[in-house]
Amino acid sequence: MNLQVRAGEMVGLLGHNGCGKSTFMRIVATLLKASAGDCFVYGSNVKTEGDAVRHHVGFFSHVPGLYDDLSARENLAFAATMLGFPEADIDAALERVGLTHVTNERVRGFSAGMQRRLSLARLILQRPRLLLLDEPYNNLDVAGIALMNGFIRELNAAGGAAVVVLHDLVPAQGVIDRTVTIKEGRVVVPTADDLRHDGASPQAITLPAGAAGIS
Amino acid sequence: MNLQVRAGEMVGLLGHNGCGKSTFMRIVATLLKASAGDCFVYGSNVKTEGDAVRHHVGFFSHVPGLYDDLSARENLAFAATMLGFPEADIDAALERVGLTHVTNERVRGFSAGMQRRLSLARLILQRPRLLLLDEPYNNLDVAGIALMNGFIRELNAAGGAAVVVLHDLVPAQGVIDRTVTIKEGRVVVPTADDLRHDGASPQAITLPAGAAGIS
Amino acid sequence: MSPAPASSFAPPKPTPVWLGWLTFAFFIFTQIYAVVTSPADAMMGHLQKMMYVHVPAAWVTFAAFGVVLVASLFFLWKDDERADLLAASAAEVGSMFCGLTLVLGMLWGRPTWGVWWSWDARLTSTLVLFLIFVGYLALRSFVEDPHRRGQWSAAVGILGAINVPIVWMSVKWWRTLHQIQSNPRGLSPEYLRGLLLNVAAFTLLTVWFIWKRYEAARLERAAEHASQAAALGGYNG
Amino acid sequence: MAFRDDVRRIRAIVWKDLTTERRSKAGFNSVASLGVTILVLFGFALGPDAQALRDAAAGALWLAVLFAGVLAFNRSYQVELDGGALEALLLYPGARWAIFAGKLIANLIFVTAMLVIVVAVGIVLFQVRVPEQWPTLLGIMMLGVVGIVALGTFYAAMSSRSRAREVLLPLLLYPMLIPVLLASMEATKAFLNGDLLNASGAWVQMLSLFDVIFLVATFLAFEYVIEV
Amino acid sequence: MAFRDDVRRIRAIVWKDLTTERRSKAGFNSVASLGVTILVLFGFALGPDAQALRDAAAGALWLAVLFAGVLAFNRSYQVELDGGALEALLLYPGARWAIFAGKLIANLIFVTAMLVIVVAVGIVLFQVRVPEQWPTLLGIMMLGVVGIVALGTFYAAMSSRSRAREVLLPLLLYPMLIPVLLASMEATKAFLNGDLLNASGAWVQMLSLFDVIFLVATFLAFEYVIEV
Ligand code: HEM
Ligand SMILES: Nc1ncnc2c1ncn2[C@@H]1O[C@H](COP(=O)(O)OP(=O)(O)OP(=O)(O)O)[C@@H](O)[C@H]1O
Ligand SMILES: Nc1ncnc2c1ncn2[C@@H]1O[C@H](COP(=O)(O)OP(=O)(O)OP(=O)(O)O)[C@@H](O)[C@H]1O
Ligand SMILES: [Mg+2]
Ligand SMILES: [Mg+2]
Repeated sequence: MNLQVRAGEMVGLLGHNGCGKSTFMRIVATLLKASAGDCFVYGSNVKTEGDAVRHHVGFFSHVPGLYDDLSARENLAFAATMLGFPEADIDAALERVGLTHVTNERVRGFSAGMQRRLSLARLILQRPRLLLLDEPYNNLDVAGIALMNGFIRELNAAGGAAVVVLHDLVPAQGVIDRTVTIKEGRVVVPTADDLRHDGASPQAITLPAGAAGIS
Repeated sequence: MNLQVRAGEMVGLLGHNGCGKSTFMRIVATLLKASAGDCFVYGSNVKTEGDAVRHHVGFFSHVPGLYDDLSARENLAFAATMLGFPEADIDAALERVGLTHVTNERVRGFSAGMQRRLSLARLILQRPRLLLLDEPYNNLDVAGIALMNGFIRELNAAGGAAVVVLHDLVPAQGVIDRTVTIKEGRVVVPTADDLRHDGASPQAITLPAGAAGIS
Repeated sequence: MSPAPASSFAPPKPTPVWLGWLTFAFFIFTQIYAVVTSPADAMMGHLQKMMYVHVPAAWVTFAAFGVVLVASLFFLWKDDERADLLAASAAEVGSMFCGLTLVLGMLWGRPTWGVWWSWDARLTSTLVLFLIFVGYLALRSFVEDPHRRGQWSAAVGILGAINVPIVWMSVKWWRTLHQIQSNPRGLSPEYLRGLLLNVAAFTLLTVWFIWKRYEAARLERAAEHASQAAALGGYNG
Repeated sequence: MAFRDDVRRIRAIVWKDLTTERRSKAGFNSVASLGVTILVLFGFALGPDAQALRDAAAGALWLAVLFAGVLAFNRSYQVELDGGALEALLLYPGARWAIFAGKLIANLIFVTAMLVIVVAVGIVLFQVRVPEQWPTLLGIMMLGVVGIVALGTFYAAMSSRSRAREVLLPLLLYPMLIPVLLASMEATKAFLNGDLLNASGAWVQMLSLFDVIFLVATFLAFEYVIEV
Repeated sequence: MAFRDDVRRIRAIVWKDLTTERRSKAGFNSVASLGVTILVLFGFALGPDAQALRDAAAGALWLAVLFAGVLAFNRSYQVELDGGALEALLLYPGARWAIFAGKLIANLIFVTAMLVIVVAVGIVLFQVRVPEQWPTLLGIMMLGVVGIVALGTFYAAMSSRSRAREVLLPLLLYPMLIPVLLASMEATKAFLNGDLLNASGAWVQMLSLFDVIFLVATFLAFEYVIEV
């Protein structure tokens, strides 16, 4: 499975249920080890240089990854400390995702969409260079989708790359540069331009440093 | 909050994140007790006649409601016994949702979309007269969405009613008769025809038997 | 369909079964030989003959858990799945022999000490060792992901193997009812010959069991790999 | 008619619970091993004195069964909570007490099997002399098991849906079970000391009484704790 | 520099763990109450004989701390698993041992607080004479707590992420902890009997040895068990 993403490029990842999209994202995020093949993020191998990769990657998964018993603000403050970023931006991030009215409320009572928004706020704090979004529009209302798209465009403008898992292209219109489809464990290329196919060893590909390369 | 759904009618329920859509659905499904207001399903009060209501209602929630250690087939067999339906239809249901290749595999390894499909198969077995779908298109690929819509249309033709929580109307095109929006705890009516507003007591409404009434 | 991920997981060629029968025959022979040649003990009488099963069983237990230790360390170091499977096989066989040691020891203890069990250091530490590896096997069965399973059980296996020297030394560190290690030279030759032969037979048996389990485990893993690949391959598998 | 349906449902739940338990490899094996491990811990805590061990044997046996059993009770609802299966279970039409009956029976089978193993090991480890009428003893022990399982299954239904269920269940259950435990321990102890049903008779009566109370109360109250 | 970052991360994790523990209504309170309840159960199991109680006091205290502590260890990762927080935690850059250190410290604080309560109650319930040098006794007990918490926090990292974590954690932990428990019990017992560090000396040495082994081994191995 070969896929190369350039800096500043937003790639949509399609594929039918159970084809391995989430698994793929988790491998790139260093949360799973691929049994074969290599994957490089800005020149670092996800298998062996996990820590370097984690400096670049922001992952928005199926699950919110929040602490139910901390408030929205405390959750972000914890994330900021762990990421090594100043806590100053927290209120701005909360405002941006429209959660100021529940800043000090515990996440336990949040609805599915509110939790997704808070996860988004964490990504906003982090401003990763490679964004991995797994069905990011689930549970988000129209305003939420607009927020998400705004954030993606912003990162894009700053030269970040993104891979977005999607089933429905409509909400992502205007932010996705191109789409690829996973089929039977391979990338099927709708637009063949950007991809180097490596017939001999389809599981391994090395990419130039400076780009987010995923093979 | 007033909402009345007629037999054979499919209503889409919209509303921003956290406005109470899931809560509303769980109340109708007898999984939560409303603190105020009444709700009738085919003439039975959800608060006091839970068992009667449960005979009519099929609920497709955010979570799949499956046993990870049973196979797809065993899950459906259990559901069939509990529902009091013959087990004969199981294979047909599995085939319909495209899971024949994993009939005897444990649900534990299923992807998000495959689990949603299996939940759908359970609804297909049940053929409820009132269908409650909470963001049913989440995790489903294009084929899965088509399956879901086909099932809704079929129930519709058989005179069943449905309430569908949605954020995105596109996948539901052609199956939803009308939409209502929840805003600040009230139903905002896009097309006022079908709704009886009861200004004096906005939380209580009694509906004619024979229809799926939800107030 | 993606190609089979790790070619190292072509299932191994099965070892011929007659090797197993040979091992087993040797074991029967050494048992009979030892029982026939050794005279009745002055104190224990013919009960002494329990030694020919109890003591070798205990020793191969230690050896098997030693294999667990080495294979686990190797797995963490080289990340070679085969080492994990070897550790698992050795742990299974070791637990079996540990259980055998316990049961045989209890059967022996009843007539000689008058009790099935006593809370002395050798007996209890052996029981604890057994329980630790029961936990190890339970851990393996509760974890689905193979890589994770390998790393976790390696950690547990290494920590568990710490207890082998404790069992060994327990008779020295604490005063116990149980026999302390005897010097081979202190044992009269007619007992020693039978014992050593049986130790050899038990060792062969252990190697055979571990190897068979290992082969089976590799077949299981190859199947797991195949089904994983099929799952990632999608509907048409 | 409706009753036949309920019986079918109960059977389905028992089958489902025991199957998932069996499938979740080593589910039973590990709970039983844990029971044995706890017995060993008690042995260490009580020290090597044989008489002290024998005196405490009845108490240790019952506590080991209880501590390991609590895990089984929690597991039996955990299965329902993973992936929201409980929600689906509650949505099926039919009487809710059938759900309780199914879980109760499955847990009874489970805990009885564990009790047999724990008692067998305990007899060896604690150097207990097996009395002649051991079938009667097993019968008495079953009375204790019924009490523990009835209350355990019931409280697990509540605690499983709260956070911190691992803490909440024993916290609710242990104090409530003290009469049952005490009666079981005393009856067992009297019996092991060769009392031949004289001193243990009163305890057995007390045990039966508690069993009946607990069964009736939990069946009546289950509807309320499981709902909503 | 990097080390300073790690210290900051450790502090954040300790704060977060203790805060969620405090917030999750009655987290600490219920675990401590459970410890006391278990003590009471032991009291019943051992019967009313005062001397028997006193002899078994040290063992009962440690088992109560252990049985209640295990719940705390599992909870400390459960918090991470609800809603996939562990995934997020693992995605933060920085050394993974900092995560272990944070959880270890939080658990140490938690279990120590519980120990104090359990011991205080136990002294009353088991009619133990408090020795003059009780601060030394507390010090010895802390050694025991370190061993229990190090291994418990470590194994909980695994078991909490497997199915059947409630069963797996004690099954792995109890047998491995037996040397630590035995040493703690014996040292405590010797001390309570007014031994004044003579007989308990060897046990304290053994305890310290095990603490060091466990701490080193778990810190080294944590990277492997948390990864993936
Ligand atoms: C459950 C009860 C018992 C257990 C768990 C047990 C365990 C062990 C173990 C682990 C060893 C191997 C370690 C070593 O060689 O030092 C061993 C060796 C031995 N055991 Fe046992 N044992 C038990 C009962 C007995 C009894 C009842 C006897 C005889 C009266 C006995 C006699 C021996 C002898 C003679 C050795 C060989 C020691 C040597 O020469 O090195 N054991 N036992
Ligand atoms: N367990 C709970 N305890 C307290 N309040 C809750 C709980 N669950 C939800 N709420 C509150 O109820 C409100 C409605 O939540 P609900 O999940 O119904 O929203 P929703 O409309 O489904 O949103 P979404 O589109 O994000 O799924 C939210 O504001 C939330 O704060
Ligand atoms: N824990 C697991 N153990 C074994 N197999 C798994 C596991 N999780 C997923 N799989 C398998 O991996 C395949 C890919 O799953 P994945 O979740 O990546 O699919 P997906 O493309 O994200 O699907 P969806 O669109 O439904 O979310 C599935 O076929 C599934 O059977
Ligand atoms: Mg997915
Ligand atoms: Mg919702």
